Amino acid sequence: MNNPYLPQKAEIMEVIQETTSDLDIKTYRVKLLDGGTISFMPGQFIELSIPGVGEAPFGFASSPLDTGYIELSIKRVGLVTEALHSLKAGSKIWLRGPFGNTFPVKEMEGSNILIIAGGLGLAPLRPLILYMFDERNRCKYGDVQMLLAARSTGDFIYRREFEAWERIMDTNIIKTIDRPEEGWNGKVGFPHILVGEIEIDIPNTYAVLCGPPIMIKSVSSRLLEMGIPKFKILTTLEMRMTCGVGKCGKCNIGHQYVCIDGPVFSMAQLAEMPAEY
Amino acid sequence: MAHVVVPKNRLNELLEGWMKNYRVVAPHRNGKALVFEEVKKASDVILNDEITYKSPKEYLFPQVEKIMTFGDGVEPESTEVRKTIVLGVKTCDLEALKVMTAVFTKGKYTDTYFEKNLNNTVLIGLGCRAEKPGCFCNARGLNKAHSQACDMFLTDSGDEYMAEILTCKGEELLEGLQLEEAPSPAAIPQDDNQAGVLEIDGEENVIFNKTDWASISEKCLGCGTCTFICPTCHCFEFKDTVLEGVPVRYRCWDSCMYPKFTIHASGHNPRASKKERYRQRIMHKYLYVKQNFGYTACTGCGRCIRSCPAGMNIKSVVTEIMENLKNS
Amino acid sequence: MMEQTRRKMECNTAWEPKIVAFLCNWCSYAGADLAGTSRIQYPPNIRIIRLPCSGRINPLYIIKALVEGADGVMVSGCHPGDCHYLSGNMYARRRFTILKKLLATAGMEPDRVQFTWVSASEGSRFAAVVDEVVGKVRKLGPNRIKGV
Amino acid sequence: MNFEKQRNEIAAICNTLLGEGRVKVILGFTCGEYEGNAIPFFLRKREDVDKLKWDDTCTPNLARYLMEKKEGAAVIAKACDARAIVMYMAENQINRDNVYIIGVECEGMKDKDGMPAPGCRECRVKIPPVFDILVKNEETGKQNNIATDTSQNGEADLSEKLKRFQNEIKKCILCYSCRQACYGCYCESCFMDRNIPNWLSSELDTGSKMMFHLGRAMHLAGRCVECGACERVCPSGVDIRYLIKEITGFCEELYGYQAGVNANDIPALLSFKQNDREVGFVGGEEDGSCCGT
Repeated sequence: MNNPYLPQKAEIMEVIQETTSDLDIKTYRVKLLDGGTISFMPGQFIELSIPGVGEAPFGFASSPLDTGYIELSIKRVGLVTEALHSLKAGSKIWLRGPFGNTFPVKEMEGSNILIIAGGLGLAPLRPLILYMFDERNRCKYGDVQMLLAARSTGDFIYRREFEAWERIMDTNIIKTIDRPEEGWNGKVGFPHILVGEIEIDIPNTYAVLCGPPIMIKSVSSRLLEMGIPKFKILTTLEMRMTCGVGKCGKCNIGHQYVCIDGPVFSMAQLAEMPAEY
Repeated sequence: MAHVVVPKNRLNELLEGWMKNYRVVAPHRNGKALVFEEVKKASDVILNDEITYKSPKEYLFPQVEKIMTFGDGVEPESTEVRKTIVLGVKTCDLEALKVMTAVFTKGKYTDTYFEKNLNNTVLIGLGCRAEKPGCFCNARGLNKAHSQACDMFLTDSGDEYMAEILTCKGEELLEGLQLEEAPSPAAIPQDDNQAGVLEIDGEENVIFNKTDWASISEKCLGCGTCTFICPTCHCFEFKDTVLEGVPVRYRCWDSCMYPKFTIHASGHNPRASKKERYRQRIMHKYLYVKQNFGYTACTGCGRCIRSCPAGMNIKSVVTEIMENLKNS
Repeated sequence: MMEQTRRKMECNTAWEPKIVAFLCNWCSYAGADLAGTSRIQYPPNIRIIRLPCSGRINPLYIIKALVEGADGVMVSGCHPGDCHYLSGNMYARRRFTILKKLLATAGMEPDRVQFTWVSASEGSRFAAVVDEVVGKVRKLGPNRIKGV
Repeated sequence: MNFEKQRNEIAAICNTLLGEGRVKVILGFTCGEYEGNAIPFFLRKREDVDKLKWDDTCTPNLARYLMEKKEGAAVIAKACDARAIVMYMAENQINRDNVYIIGVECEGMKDKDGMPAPGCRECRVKIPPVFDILVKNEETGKQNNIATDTSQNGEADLSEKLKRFQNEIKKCILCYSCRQACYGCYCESCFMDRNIPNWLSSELDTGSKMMFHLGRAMHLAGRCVECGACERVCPSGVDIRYLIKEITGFCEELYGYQAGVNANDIPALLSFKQNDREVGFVGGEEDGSCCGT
């Protein structure tokens, strides 16, 4: 029997500083030391350990099609992330996973995609974006529109990639920040308001959103008002997932465990679950 | 399988034989309290109708268990596989272990640590005669006189125990003892007064939203005693530490009654007050486990009722919930 | 693992006490500094942790050090009346007195925990105190509060 | 006994309080469903006044619930509950004007076996030190008797003390029920629950239990009102109260502070005197009886 709690040793290949603001977010590119690969699909997460410190769950942030490495974008916020942020390229960490369900990439084929992300919420959606933008897959999806929000210009993650993403055909990126800033030529304002300005082919669109709980709540109710059906609004939830395998009893919402039944849920599913997240 | 007769005056001989090859865990008097502990002398074993204040779950799911050591690679802690006999387990605890076994071994993933402990444990059940104050296994529909969720089940019949051998592990224990076989009883021992089955029968969302959890949990002190002594509570947390320079990971019991149980690193807590935490405890026991594994995770052992410092009573809480549901 | 360590300790005839010293920044740490710059010899068994004030030394630090296996703990601050923050050491004095009583009630040898006052000018006193503390702890042998 | 008489008096007071709308809730006792023991009760309606219970099983310390109900509450307070309230006032946790205290003179409660409950065995204070109205016990009419406890273990030698401590620790299952039931453990986040810094011992079992009990005892030094809740609620029968009792007694001896008597006294460890004794300090005074070598 496989022991689901045993992690594998991995090495940090590269550390990329994402933000220039006080929100300290770094992207870690890591690979398994034994040469093995971690194959995953968009939406899944992994448990990262730092020996003697602890373990915490993180969503994948890299393309599932890049098999040589994985990337994780991590904000410095707690015990494990604090320790992680002091590590440099060449340091060893431990990984176990992947865990959880995935975005329904097959069902989403043929539809337009609306991505709405707030701050670090873009990280768990990046695998989906990169998956769709892969040349083998791009033709399977319709227009890709993105509404990317951050508190300020310095808070955007993956800024370096936006230009390349915009060049991909039928792709449109709208960037917004909370307050006006000098030299900013994008939008200013919150996503639940701006989403109304986007031209959406309602019957033919999947909306995928991730961000702070308040953003998920406000944007999803706006999208429902606009007429997007519940089952086509997808989000990914965060919980304190200790074990990742549905045993430890911490991440349940009703009888569903975010670690095995989630983290990706549609608004149709969430509407039937107790509101405890 | 077979039934044999174990005369009570041969019990000590049996126990001493087992102690040579097994760690024998049995009810034992420690001060005033009766607890499941490793016993070294046959005379220390107390087989009576009392219920231990803690359940024997800690021998399958220890309160603190080292699960791995970090070195060049990660080594799973090879917990010395000690063959263990847990003797004198009452029906409520056996049924509870059934629930725990389902949680840990069913589904996509298997908890290998629990499984290993389970495989190395021989469970010997013991029939229970009377409900103690606080007990409500009858109301939960259990037959306290008999259970097959073990390797061997003992029924006290005066000068002897009737032993029902249920598995090979149980059979092994009696090998070469030349015990008299007994004819299979015509009927399994029955409880005379089985009442209806106390369940929460309703839709998850309705119970969640329509119950006045704030007033139900008002008295609760949030101490977590109920979860620690409960035979079905199985939530845990990993704790990492450095022992003698070596990083190790432990698995420790955790309790849904603690505020830190669900707190995120960001400070957001989905179950921030005791109302939510108490709701989780009741709903987890009576609804969530039932939906996921088919068992209600409460066997009516009454431990939480007897030990609660604030006099919370899960039986009346469940009854109250059902009455509210009927009236609304 | 614990058992092994103990055996290691017992076999090792050259057991040396490990003592954690919590020193206030303004007097005792400066006193230790002076002892150093004046080349006054004192036993190397102490590991110094500097804190702003003896009033900032949480009794939990001391308990934790002992539970984690320190053989002794030494705490030193400014002399009463000389506290940089006026009264930090006065509160600390009551706390430490009570803590010492608590540890004794729990069965811990009182000599493992030593409190004292050393000023910035008392380099030689610092060395003498360390000498005394190390001597007392050495006499007691390894810390066995956990019974291992 | 005149429990019945006291109960009727309490009920009449509650009736008036609720009738006049002076309080929203009264913290009292009612009959538990298990073995008829008294359990906490939140009385809100006049028609429920009959459910109030007052007898020798009313052991729970109700002061603890005041931390959740800081306004518009009345509390039926035995001496120990009232002493806890005094400490809440001394520590600026509650405002005296927002709580109505129905003091009840108490002769001590019984445990499940009919023996004096923990805390009651050596109780020195029968009359609540603070109250708005007092329900007397006419049969005895005793005065508060500030006699010193004789059951101290100062004579036992160190190894016996260590053994006793280790024995108690062995029984502990770290469920924290003592902490949760204690009036004095009201920290928003207990040191044991913190991640940063992590106070758990690297040796999780015995070490962490020692950390918890010694740390908690230290936090209660000079604050314990001897209600016995910690010992009473422990499912494993751990008695760690003797540690707290010892240092609380020591606080009284050294600093003349008795917890839960006068809300205007500053708790022992929150104040100091220039000439405080330095018992057991290097170069300080040696105290042969308790701290010396």
